[in-house]
Amino acid sequence: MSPDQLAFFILSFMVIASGLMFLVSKNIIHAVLYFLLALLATAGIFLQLKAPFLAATQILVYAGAITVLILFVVMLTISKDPEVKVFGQTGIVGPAIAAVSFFAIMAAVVSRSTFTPLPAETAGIDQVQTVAQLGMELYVEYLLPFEIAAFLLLIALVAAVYIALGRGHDAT
Amino acid sequence: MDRLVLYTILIQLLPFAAFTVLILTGRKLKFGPYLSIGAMTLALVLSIMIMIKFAAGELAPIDVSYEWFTIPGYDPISIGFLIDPLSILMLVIVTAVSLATQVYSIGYLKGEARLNWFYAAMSLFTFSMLAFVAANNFIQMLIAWELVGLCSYFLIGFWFTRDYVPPAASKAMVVTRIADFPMILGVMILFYYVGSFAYAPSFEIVATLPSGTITLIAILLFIGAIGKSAQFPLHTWLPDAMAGPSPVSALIHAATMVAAGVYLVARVFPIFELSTVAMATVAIIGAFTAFFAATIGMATLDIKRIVAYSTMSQLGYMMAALGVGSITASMFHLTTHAFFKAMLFLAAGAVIHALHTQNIFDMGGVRRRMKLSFIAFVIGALALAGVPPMSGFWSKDMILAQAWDKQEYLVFGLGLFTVFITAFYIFRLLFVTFTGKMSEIVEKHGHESPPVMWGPFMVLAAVTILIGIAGIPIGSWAGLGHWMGEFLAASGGNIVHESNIVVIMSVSAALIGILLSYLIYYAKVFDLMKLKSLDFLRQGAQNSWYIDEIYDHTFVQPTFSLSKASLTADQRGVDWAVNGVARLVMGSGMRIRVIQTGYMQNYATAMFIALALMVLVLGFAGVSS
Amino acid sequence: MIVEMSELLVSVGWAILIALILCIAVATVAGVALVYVERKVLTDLQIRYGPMKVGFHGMLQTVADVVKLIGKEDTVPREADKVLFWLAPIMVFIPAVLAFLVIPINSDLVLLDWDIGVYWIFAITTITPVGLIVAGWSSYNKYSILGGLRSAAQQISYEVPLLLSVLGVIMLSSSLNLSDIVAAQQATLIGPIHSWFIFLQPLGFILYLIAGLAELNRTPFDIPEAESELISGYSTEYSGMKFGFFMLSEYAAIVVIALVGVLMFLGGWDGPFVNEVPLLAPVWLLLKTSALLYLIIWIRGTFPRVRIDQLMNLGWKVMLPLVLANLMITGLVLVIAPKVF
Amino acid sequence: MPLESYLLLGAAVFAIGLFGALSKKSAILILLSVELMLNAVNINLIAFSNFITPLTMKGQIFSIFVIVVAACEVGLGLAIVLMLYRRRQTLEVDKYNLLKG
Repeated sequence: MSPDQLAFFILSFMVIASGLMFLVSKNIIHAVLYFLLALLATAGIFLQLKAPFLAATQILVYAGAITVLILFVVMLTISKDPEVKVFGQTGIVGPAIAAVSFFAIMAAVVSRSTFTPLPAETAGIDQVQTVAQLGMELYVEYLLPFEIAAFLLLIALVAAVYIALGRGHDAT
Repeated sequence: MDRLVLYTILIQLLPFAAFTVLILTGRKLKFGPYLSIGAMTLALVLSIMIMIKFAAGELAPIDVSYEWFTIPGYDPISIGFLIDPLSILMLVIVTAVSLATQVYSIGYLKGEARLNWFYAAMSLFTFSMLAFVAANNFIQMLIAWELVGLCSYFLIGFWFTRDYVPPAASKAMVVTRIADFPMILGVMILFYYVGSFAYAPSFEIVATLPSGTITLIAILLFIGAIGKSAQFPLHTWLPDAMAGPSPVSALIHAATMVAAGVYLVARVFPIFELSTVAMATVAIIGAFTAFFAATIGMATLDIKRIVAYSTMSQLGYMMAALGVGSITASMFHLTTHAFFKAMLFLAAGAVIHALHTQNIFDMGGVRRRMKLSFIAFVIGALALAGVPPMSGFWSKDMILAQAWDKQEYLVFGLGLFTVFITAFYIFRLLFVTFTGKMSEIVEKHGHESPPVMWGPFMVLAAVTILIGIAGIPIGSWAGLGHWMGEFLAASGGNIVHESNIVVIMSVSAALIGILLSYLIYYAKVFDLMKLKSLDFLRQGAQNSWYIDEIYDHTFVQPTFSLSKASLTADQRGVDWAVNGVARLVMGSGMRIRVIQTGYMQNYATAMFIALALMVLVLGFAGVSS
Repeated sequence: MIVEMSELLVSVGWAILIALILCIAVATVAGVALVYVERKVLTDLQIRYGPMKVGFHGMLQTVADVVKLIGKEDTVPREADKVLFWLAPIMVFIPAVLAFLVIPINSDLVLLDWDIGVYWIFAITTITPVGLIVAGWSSYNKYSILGGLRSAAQQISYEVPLLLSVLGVIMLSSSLNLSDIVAAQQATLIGPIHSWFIFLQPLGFILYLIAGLAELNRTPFDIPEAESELISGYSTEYSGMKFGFFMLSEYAAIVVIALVGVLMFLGGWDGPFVNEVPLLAPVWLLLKTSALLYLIIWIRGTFPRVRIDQLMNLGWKVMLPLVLANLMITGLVLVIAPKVF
Repeated sequence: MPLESYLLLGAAVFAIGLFGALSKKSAILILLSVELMLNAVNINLIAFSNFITPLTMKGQIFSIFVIVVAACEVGLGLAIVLMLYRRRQTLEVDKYNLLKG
């Protein structure tokens, strides 16, 4: 067993375990923190996949921004009676069937597929990619999508502010 | 483009332009009728110009085609014009009669709200008729043919608020449609063998076909002509079509549209010529219709219907003339008849317009109040009866001479007898209506119509007297030429050999008929009503020999019974099944409705499970294949 | 298999453990030292002595304080979410510790020579607000919740200008690695003046300092902890070593901000004779950092606290436009400069 | 580790997220479940990036865009959640069944 494998097992165990805990925990704050833990472990997976920039981004965006934002909203909307049922009226059987069958199908597909690197890129297998390379790729090859994504963010920002302000209708 | 073609297109487009403007402007256009009349005048002038040039020999017949679309393996379908003496003659007749009736209508339909629509339909009809006449292929001809029928429907139904009008209009449409179907079938068979719709190649290739096929095609085409020209046994719509305004009757149901059948047979005469059976059929049907309609005319009471039956009768003559092989005689009679019959209708219309009744026995002594109408009617009656020197005499005489010459004695005999009957019934009409004591209605309402009405029919009266010259058989009889025969020579017209015996026989038959009518209805020497033994004949004739009733019993009633049975089956069976299905769907819907819980999560769950199932199924399918 | 695995765990675990212990040690030492320094500087500014009893001039005072904190009773509110109450200090402490992973001491000595260097520091420190919110929430105390939310809001707001203010430096050095950034400042600009990025990015440095202060919840931006309003904010209910962890991580974070400021703007270990005597490098770094820390403490001693609305307005309406302008100008110059020179 | 194990991990995380999105009661947690699913996508993308296109790192580029979209989604989603809470004083999706047939 190599360190690589060990790290993968520990991290994926963390991801899945905290994911499951996220599903079952009764306390919404706990659920959010399990979610955060799952994402941080995922960041570890990214590190293992030689994507440190994305690992850092994962932490920055999910931990630094999204989780804090969600905690804010949870604090703002926390319900007066703490008796919160975890699962809705849909129950868990249907969703369980859906989720398990999805996983089974994916597992079947993955086990039947073979993956090989693109012929032109086999040379890069053992090479460590740098942030600079990623930056060049992003700002040269994918400049237009990048600009569009930036514009999308701007629109989302404005829209979120507008909706949250609740102007024009029953703002309480 | 040839100037002749240009003129022909112009003649057709003028009424069409009038129609377009009128239909687009609706009721707002104040001078709508004058627009239509103006267009028609121009068309008439152009037509006469062409005719004169043709007669003078400055122009030659022309047959042009402009490609429309192509069907692989066949000749291109084209828009084309066949301009020869036959079509030019028809162009003149159509435009002239149309102009006369349109002018007349200004007075006749004064104050009608939908006057512009009337003129639009008249213009469209004229355009369709001209297009029909000028066509050089069957497709164009069929389109125009149906358009003509459609306009007839519009115009008969002009007063559609009167309850007897819509059935009459529908009847005209339906009966002619029945005839059209075999005709289209004929055209299709012809196309199957020929591979082209154009007239000229068709005539060439038909000659090579077996005689049975030719006969079939000819008979099928002739059935169409029977319907349009109101020949026995598909004549029943024409008397009912008198429900339309009188100018419509004059233009469509006397002069032009009903002549379309005759024109069609004349146009495709090369096909008929190849089949003796077809020719005999045409001759017999024509002669019989002439006789048959005339017998009904003797007993009918309605002034317009009498004239309508006379129209049928005269159309029978034209058909018979074709059947015995003379385009000249047929077309000559068509020409003269168009003018004198249009005039008769217009004059009768003037009487009706004044008196608001159509029963001749309600009238009497109209002569004293409506002198001009009387004069016109006398001229028309003489022409119809075939008394020299009216045009009707010359043309009818030409037909009889042709039959005599071809030794078709059955046709000749029926024709000669019909001359007698015709003279009798038209003078019966004349005497009963215009002479004798004035009835109350005439006292009260009788007045001469305005100039805009009597002008047209007086002009037509003049033409009626003069037009006979065109066919005077001067060559053999008085030392001059057969103008009509020579003019139509380019279209297959022949020169009919006259014989003095025929003239003497026909004139005497006509005079005997007039004399008899005079004795009974003017001098009142004896009362026909007292002859009880003739009652069944009178009853039969007055009821059009029960043809409508026969049709009613053989076709209409069984159809109704079948329809009722179908209705029952539909309501009890099909509706039950359909409603049952609907109820089943609704019931199951009410039960299934509950799965629409309104929770997005439920829907999403169902979606994903379904997706998984689909993938599974597809996966197995993919593995097995 | 299990033996193999355990062996591996031991070997890998040791490496991680050593790194972590080193970080924790550095953070703890730095934190403890800074607390003492701050007290001394503040007392100096206020013209008094401050701690003098324990050790020379009270040098061991904070050590003694730590020992005291460890020994104190660890109270937990009855209604508190006990697990989270326990977890929150760690959640705040770990990011501060992990930030030290990528900070170089000289051109070769760094725990993790990583090409995302400075980005890692900013990424990992964003976990801190989560810890603060959790601390506030788990205390079951309305002041704590408000304090936690306020500090989180403040940190999130100022993270944007903070990150953007260092982007100018990153553009100039075209690297995220702190060693590379320091190396980029070695070039001579004019005569003896090295191209420290404080000369090239003066606005960037000022904005970095202001945003950093706000990020650290330091005076004049210490609203979340404002004793007079919120009774120390999120840490009200904390006592003993849990409180110690909050204090420790706070001061460790100050050290991190100062270190990064030095490395990015003030030439890092660059200084006279550093090339001749390599051992001087950490010394220069320490000196510069100390100077910056002194500045931060000095500010605390002299500036009054701002209001929360002033804070937010400053962040979004003044800082953000300024950093964006700075960034645009830097970009423009970078595009144009190669053509000019 | 082979690529397949990362793909399986991605599938597992996606399944967890899917289960959460389909079954959870709180609107916020449903939103988080969707984020988990996006995260699973990112795992796959980066794994592919590492194994299939190690030089051009296309998967990483794509996952950057996924993160952008996820951030947008959370921002808007939370704004909507706030608005819903203001209107109905609850975030339990069981109370939002206006689509009921």
